[in-house]
Amino acid sequence: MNSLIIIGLGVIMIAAAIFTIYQKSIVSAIISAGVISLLASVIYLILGSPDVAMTEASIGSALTTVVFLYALNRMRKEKKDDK
Amino acid sequence: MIETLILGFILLLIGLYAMLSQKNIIKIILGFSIADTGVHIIIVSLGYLKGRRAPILDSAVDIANSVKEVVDPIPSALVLTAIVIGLATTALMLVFAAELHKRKASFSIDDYKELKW
Amino acid sequence: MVSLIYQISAGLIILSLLLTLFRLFKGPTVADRIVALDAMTIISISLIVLIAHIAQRIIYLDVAIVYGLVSFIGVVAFARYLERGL
Amino acid sequence: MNKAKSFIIATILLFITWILLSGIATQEVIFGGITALIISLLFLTRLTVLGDIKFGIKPFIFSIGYFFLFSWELLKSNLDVARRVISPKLPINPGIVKVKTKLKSPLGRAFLANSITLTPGTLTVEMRGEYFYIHWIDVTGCDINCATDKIVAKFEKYLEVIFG
Amino acid sequence: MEMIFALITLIGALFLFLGALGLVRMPDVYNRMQAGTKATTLGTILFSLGIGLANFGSGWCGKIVIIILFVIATNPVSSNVIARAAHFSGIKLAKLSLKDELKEDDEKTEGGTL
Amino acid sequence: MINKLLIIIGIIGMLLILLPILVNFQSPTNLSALAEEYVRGSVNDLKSPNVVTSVVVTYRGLDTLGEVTVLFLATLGVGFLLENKKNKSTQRTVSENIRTTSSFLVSLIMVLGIYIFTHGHLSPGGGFQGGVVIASGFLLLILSDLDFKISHAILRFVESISGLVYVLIGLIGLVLTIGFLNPAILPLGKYGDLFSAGAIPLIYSLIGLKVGSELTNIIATMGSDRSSESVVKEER
Repeated sequence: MNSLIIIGLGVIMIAAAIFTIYQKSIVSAIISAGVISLLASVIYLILGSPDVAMTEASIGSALTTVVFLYALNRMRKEKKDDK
Repeated sequence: MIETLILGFILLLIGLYAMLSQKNIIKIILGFSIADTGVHIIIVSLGYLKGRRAPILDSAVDIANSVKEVVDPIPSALVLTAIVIGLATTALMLVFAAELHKRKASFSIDDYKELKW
Repeated sequence: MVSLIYQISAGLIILSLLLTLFRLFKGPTVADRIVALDAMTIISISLIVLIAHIAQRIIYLDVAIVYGLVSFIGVVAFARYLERGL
Repeated sequence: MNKAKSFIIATILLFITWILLSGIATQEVIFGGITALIISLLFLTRLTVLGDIKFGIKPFIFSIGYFFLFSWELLKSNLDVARRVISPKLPINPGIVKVKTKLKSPLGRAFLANSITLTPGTLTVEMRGEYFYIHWIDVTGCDINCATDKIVAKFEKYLEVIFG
Repeated sequence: MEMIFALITLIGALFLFLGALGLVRMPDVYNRMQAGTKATTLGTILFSLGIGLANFGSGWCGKIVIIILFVIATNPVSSNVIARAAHFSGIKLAKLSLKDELKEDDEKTEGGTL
Repeated sequence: MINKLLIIIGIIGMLLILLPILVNFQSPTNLSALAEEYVRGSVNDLKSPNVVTSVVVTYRGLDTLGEVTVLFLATLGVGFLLENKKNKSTQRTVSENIRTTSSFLVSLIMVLGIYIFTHGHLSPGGGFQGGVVIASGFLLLILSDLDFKISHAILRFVESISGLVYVLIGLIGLVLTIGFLNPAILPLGKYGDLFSAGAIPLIYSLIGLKVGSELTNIIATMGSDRSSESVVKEER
């Protein structure tokens, strides 16, 4: 059963990674990069290290994406000021 | 486990390819974070032992025989801190990107060729 | 028999993750993708609970709690970015 | 007064959460819980929110009734979603309608909005003063009063007694 | 007895699948949100409930209760926030929609948004 | 063209480096001698059920101190590089629903964070995870409340005090027992209790406070160009 879950999640993660590279819109790329780290935490859980899973869940899903969004937000505001 | 090892390698290669081929700075940083995740998966799956359980010895685990029951705790401990450091370095890189964007109002790495700023 | 039912549940969950991933790829607007991400986190919580049951460890449930609460904050941040309120 | 009441309710709720998280209630867990509460209660910024809850016999009975109504509506809404999703023709005619509410307390309004989101075919989009804007999957072409009757009234009856 | 709990879990997984299917089939973002929020909420509740009952006692129930309460509290809020942001950022309703009173009111009061 | 060729060569080179690990990989059947020592020591000498925690806090404690220092330097870099000009910006008001919900949810998140780093030796989690959860709580406050301001002075105070006490506990271990950061300076207690495993809960709580305040600092710095006075709220 575990290898079934791992193969399913692995396919999803690789697809999301390729989507991240070839997506034109940056926000969509950030969303699919968030999917990668969300599912990575489930894989850590199957591999028997819940500590790492908890770290990846809390950091990958919220803080990393938020840091990216804040940086994008700053750049967006500058663009608006120039106009 | 061999499946997760292959998954980690593929993620690492995809991240590396993104870092080398993309022109957009944000995309490069995203590629870095994907490669980071790949490396972490590789390290954790090298410490996995088949049929064993998480290294937290509560009532669900036979404590007297714990050496035969749990997976390797050392890779977990290494990856744990590496993830937090990864967040801090990502934030630092993004701040650099924001500062670069302030100079030339461009995301493309091709516009920054002067090697000084 | 019981374990077969759990395997079917795991298969259904993986299938629904694939469907939400399809919406995440196709979604014409950013809001569609955020909705897909939200659904994906909720579905993964169930997957974590199932893994905890298979491994018979209570401690895995802590991960599910943190996962749920923190991913909620991520979704809120995306929405605030979308409505220019960040 | 309101603030003190809210503080007491928050303390009790958070303490129950702590005990549920720890799993056991030994002496030192309780001691640690009190320390954690003192730190975390500093972050309750708008303390008056929880003070809207009323106590007494009638609100207690009504909250039990609300629980059963909510569970029933949740089940019904899922069957509704299942029916719509499975049927090959997608029988929907959606739209955003405006409804009116009498509730004043912030907690009651939040409960109302979330209950509306989880009931058959409706989704709260925006709350502005006494009007709620609701995305309805099955607009039947009636005006604001009949939409209010159909969507809001059943919950409002209970929430008005519980939260005021 | 274990059979019944496993069946509850299976029904939960079925609802999760229906929610994902609705996410794919519905025509615009608001309808997708409706299917996604409701079905995944009840699906997660039933799923966790089934597994919590299968391991009754021994500390599982407290944590399962906390998970269920968190899901009920946060899921509608997040979908409300996304719906508001989507409407504000100008995503139109699907073609077959009948009316949009929020947009009418916005145009009446302000004449264009931010 | 030459660019693409170089990229392909780089990828293939990486693949060639990695391939031997993959081909020669065989799943190990036993723990290494070091890991066995850690697992036994965690049960017998430290009385801490979570082996990962005892590796992070005690056996590799010096490394953890270094990691926290790196985090501190990154925070310093973020604060140093971002200049905050106070530009006037228009901002959307927060939805009423999330404002009401988050006012209670924030203290729930704080309780969860404190649970995670005080139970670091009993269940998964610990200082790093708890600190991140606490920073997420502050993030929710920032997102849901436009008037909320974080005092950077308090953050700096908490951060430096917890760092100082952390190093001090390590030095006390050097004086009283045999090693730096040895948790045996406090009584070890009964296996599986909340107050057991010597100084491990105390050290992990300090790490949690330090990491939490540092990450909150990063978030607050990156989001702080919505300046306090000049925000024009869009009332509608």
